[in-house]
Amino acid sequence: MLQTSCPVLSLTAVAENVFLLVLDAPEIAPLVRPGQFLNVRIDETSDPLLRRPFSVYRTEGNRLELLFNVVGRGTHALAEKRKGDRLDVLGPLGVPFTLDDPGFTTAVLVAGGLGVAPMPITTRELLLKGKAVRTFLGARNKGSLVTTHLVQVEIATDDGSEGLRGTVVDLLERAFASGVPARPKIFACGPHPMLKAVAAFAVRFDIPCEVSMEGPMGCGIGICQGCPVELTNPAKKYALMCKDGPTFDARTIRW
Amino acid sequence: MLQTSCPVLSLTAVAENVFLLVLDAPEIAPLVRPGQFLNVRIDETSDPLLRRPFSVYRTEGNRLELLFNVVGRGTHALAEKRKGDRLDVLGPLGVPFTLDDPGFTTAVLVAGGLGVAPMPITTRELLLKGKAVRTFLGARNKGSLVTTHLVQVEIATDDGSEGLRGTVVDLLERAFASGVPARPKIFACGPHPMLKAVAAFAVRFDIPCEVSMEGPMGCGIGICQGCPVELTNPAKKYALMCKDGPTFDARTIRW
Amino acid sequence: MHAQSGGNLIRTSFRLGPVEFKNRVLVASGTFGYGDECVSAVDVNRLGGIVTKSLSLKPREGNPPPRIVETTGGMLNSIGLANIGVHRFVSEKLPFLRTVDTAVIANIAASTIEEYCAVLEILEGEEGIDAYEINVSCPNVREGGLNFGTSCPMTAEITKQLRGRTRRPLIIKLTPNVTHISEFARAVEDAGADAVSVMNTLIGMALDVRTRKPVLSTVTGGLSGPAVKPVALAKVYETARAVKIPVIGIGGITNGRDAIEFLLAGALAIQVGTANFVDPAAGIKVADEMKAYCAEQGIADMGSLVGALDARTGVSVLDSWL
Amino acid sequence: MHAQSGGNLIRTSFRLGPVEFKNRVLVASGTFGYGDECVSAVDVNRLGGIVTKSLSLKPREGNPPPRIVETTGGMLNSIGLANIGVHRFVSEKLPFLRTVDTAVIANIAASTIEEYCAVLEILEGEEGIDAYEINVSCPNVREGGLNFGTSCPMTAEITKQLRGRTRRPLIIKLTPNVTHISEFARAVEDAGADAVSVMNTLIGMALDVRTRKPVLSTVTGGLSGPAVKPVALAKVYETARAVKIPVIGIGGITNGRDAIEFLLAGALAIQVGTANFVDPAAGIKVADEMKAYCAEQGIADMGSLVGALDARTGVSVLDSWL
Ligand SMILES: Cc1cc2nc3c(=O)[nH]c(=O)nc-3n(C[C@H](O)[C@H](O)[C@H](O)COP(=O)(O)OP(=O)(O)OC[C@H]3O[C@@H](n4cnc5c(N)ncnc54)[C@H](O)[C@@H]3O)c2cc1C
Ligand SMILES: Cc1cc2nc3c(=O)[nH]c(=O)nc-3n(C[C@H](O)[C@H](O)[C@H](O)COP(=O)(O)OP(=O)(O)OC[C@H]3O[C@@H](n4cnc5c(N)ncnc54)[C@H](O)[C@@H]3O)c2cc1C
Ligand SMILES: Cc1cc2nc3c(=O)[nH]c(=O)nc-3n(C[C@H](O)[C@H](O)[C@H](O)COP(=O)(O)O)c2cc1C
Ligand SMILES: Cc1cc2nc3c(=O)[nH]c(=O)nc-3n(C[C@H](O)[C@H](O)[C@H](O)COP(=O)(O)O)c2cc1C
Ligand code: FES
Ligand code: FES
Repeated sequence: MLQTSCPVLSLTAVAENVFLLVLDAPEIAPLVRPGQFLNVRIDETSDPLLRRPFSVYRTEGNRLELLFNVVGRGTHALAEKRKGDRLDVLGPLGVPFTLDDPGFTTAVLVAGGLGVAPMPITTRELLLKGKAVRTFLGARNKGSLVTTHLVQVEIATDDGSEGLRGTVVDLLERAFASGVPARPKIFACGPHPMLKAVAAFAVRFDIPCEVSMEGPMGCGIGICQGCPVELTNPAKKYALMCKDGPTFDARTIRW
Repeated sequence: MLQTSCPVLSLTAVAENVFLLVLDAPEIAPLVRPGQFLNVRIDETSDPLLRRPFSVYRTEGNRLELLFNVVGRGTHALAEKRKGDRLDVLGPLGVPFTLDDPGFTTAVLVAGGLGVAPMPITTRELLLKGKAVRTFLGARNKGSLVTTHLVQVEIATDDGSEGLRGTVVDLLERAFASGVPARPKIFACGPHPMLKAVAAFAVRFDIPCEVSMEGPMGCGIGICQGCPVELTNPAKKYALMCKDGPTFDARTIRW
Repeated sequence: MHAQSGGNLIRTSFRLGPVEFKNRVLVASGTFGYGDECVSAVDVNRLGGIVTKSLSLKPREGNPPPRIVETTGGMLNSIGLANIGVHRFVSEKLPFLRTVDTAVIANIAASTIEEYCAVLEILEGEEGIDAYEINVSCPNVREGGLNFGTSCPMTAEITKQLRGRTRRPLIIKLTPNVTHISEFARAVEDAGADAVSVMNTLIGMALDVRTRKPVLSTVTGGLSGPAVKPVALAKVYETARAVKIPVIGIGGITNGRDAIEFLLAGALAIQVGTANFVDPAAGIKVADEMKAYCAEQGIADMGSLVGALDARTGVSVLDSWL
Repeated sequence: MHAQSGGNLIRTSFRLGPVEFKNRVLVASGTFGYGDECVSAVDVNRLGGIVTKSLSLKPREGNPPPRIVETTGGMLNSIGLANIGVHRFVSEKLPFLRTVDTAVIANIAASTIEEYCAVLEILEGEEGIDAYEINVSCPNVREGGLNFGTSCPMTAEITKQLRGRTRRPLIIKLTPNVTHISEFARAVEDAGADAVSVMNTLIGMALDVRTRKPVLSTVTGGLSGPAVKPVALAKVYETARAVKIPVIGIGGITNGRDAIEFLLAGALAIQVGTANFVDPAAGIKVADEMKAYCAEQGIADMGSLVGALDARTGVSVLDSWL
């Protein structure tokens, strides 16, 4: 984990309310593994006080890319940044997705909303490892979709403005109904109810599944105990989302 | 008193650490009288929480100009504003300088540091009223001087890099030693110790003197009682800087 | 009073004894003067009520400057109850307040119980006052300056004495600087109060490291503003569960969401304080945003939100291991 | 320890009984784990000391999520004292802590007096612990969950029992949620404490207006961060004037200026808490900025600042009319 001040290289709107932030981060970028996140200090004031966590979207050399949604005051202020502004970044943080696992040949990426954020960096790594990749995206509507740097993309939207009208789990059901990929493993990221549904789906099909979880964080580095995730393990009730996650084997989570 | 949201027309550095902020304020600008101030909300966050008061530097049609020094987090954030950003402004506030007073023919403007801020709008009004104007400016050094829109300017700097080496009161002493202007009245603005010295000077020469005071404000509009100025009046111990001032007859103040 | 919002009629009004308030947003004592200062910028008739600056028997000059200092997300004040005194209030301010179409609550401060009574009795003789709010966060000169409000018996005694002298609604404004605010609320309920206001300011302090002096002339002062909101909410919640009389919530409210939080925690109505300094129209905006929230949530009577907190866990305030 | 700063040698160290602290900045309990988590990002040897997460006799899982929520200028937490328990602390964390060149203070939490004693006795058998800090903001299971720290006799009794069991410096960490914190400080001073830490978190609450539920699973939680700094300073000031034992100042400290304010108000040393979450190196930055302040002001011994507040007015905390 490093702490560095990173200049903004660019900030662009890529979809409805979705921004791509590119930072120059020569120390951090090369270290990032797919599924890891950054904890970003929005500005020097005390409002907002705490850092905000964001998955890494992509890296390229020294470039560190984040994709974010404007939901509250932190992301609102982040969307006001301009080229040359500097951001204090902690990272890379957390446990990456387990992509090395020889037990699978097809990675099934499942993302709901901004859960798409960690998928491009994950896709690149999977392809480098010679895995097949299929991508299932769910979004509110066509305007909020971000499909770049992904492969084999299938889409579901709540309003049917693009792809299937329904949830990404409906999409998954349909796809698997017409044929389960060879030795699959699911990597999912999105809102909690979606992850829960994907986890249940994976159990039903007996497919290994890793999820990347979201929730409030205090520190992002394991010192505040503020981010418990409830486990099924009777001996250990909680894991820390920031340190033991954000990626977890879906079966270890009490949904 | 009005409350309006004013777009920034421009923000320019005009001296060391000194910025000129021009707002588009069609409702407020035409109402401003020399010596009045505005109470500006820096941004929508709670840090800083309170508004910041600034004298009006100049108006021109709908243009409202402020001159400010970066001293803390509020003015720091203000200096980051860009064209098109909007500021929530309360104004015009406070009691203006009494320029109508038939008892004087020469206005002696005395400003220390950013005390120069209300002088251009005051100068214009005085000239329109057919008064003679002499201006005495004190500053730390040449780099921090702002002399535009003023007339008959004499200068003192702490380090002697421009004009007299010394304080603006030294300058005043010298000027008056070589001849007191005809029927003068002093209008002074600057740090408290300087105003105190100017007030003493005015008493010594028996010249009418109005001062524009500075200090912490809560509301700027007379509802918090947070800005007392101690008076010599035995019947009324305090006046409110924001409502009864910021301009006061120097003899009414307990220095 | 019914307000049209998003196509729905939303009931915003409430009653306290005989008094009907048109909405649940009052402006807090000491943060809106006597109601006449903001007239040009704010339509006071759109407020639920105006609580006056604390009135004392004699005019009070207040404390020497500096009286205020900004802190992170809040401010400290030591105004020293600067006010024009009850007599000038009656002659100079009340005539205007009688003309406004909103409830007027006279806030009373004093340094002896007799003085509290004297101020109230003067106001009793006047029309145009809908209720009293009693500021007990005042030093008791008889007890070496010890704050009335931190002594439960004293607070109850003030209430009892004033109760015997008025039939107008009597609201006791409690200080948060005590271990169990609910004990004080119960004591004033027993002594006949019609409601409690929760809360006054927290004791705080700021120093100037350059001069090594306290920033405020009185060394400590009262902390208010968004920074204190979580404390105020917890105090309202504690109080509302302890008494049957209504609680008026105060502390750091700046928007409609904040206000709804207080209602859910058990407040019948709320007061907007420091936010008025940031925006003189804050009270009206809060009222509008509360209505918008109700419209959005399909709530027809805002009163249904009072105490409607869904405390899913059984854990109580005191069980929680902080 | 002398630090070179701006060409001057500045004495930053201080002693508490037998223990020498290299500077006046400690990291607060619960905000720096067990000292090993931040190692890669922070040189802990540059801190004056590390206060561990509160240790209980048995491991504690902590409260259900959500455990934290941001508030204006601060945060609420209800971690529930999640910790690995004193035994695993001794076997897994203490070996590392023995290798660091900074003071180690073990913070103890418990739900009975016996448990406080048991944890302390286990730690007494171990090298590498320089002092104890006792977290009395814990529910007392024997008294229906009433907080130990809000009962003066209980707080004194804990102190007395622990004092009889150790010669290491014993620091009692007081809760601010009481009317007069100085009474508690005097009581623990009389019971043999070597110092008091002021303060733990303020009780606060936040609600989600969409779900109408408390944000925290425990309904209320502890407020910390810059928002509480003015309250903490006032509590430190009140305490330092009431007792002779040293006061360690805690609450909202984020920079050197804040820390100096606490020293001037009477704190011998300070702890940095929530600021560590914003910047894991906050403690070190605070220490550096304190030195820079001393260099600028020509102060050779930082200790000369302790209590060096120039309270120009004679007005005391209680005289001030808020
Ligand atoms: C490991 C991790 C990775 C993340 N990656 C991304 C990402 O790549 N892109 C992205 O846009 N967002 C991501 N998030 C979510 C992001 O951190 C939140 O959207 C952000 O913190 C909201 O900040 P705010 O100040 O704008 O909102 P706030 O004003 O703090 O809150 C606004 C709303 O968002 C909710 N919220 C706040 N924090 C979170 C959170 N951490 N998770 C979920 N909801 C929250 C609040 O409950 C509230 O309803 C991630 C979160 C985690 C924990
Ligand atoms: C009626 C009036 C008119 C003013 N006109 C101008 C003007 O035209 N141009 C200009 O640059 N400034 C003017 N000021 C001062 C200006 O308001 C302050 O510089 C500003 O509020 C500081 O905000 P900040 O957040 O940057 O500083 P803060 O972080 O709040 O404080 C930084 C430092 O400035 C001091 N300070 C804070 N507020 C004031 C204040 N109101 N007066 C004096 N010192 C203060 C603090 O004590 C501290 O030492 C005026 C003040 C008043 C009362
Ligand atoms: C400048 C100022 C003056 C105040 N004066 C009084 C007063 O005279 N009487 C009183 O009962 N409360 C007074 N208060 C307390 C407020 O009414 C309110 O209880 C407190 O500020 C908390 O609310 P807030 O956070 O919304 O400001 C004052 C508060 C401020 C900030
Ligand atoms: C997330 C969190 C966990 C905490 N855990 C403990 C604890 O275990 N024991 C304790 O004595 N204090 C604990 N505290 C209180 C802090 O040590 C400190 O007293 C308080 O946060 C005020 O300081 P601050 O404003 O600098 O954070 C905790 C605080 C926070 C924010
Ligand atoms: S966010 Fe602090 S421990 Fe996970
Ligand atoms: S600043 Fe509020 S009364 Fe003057």
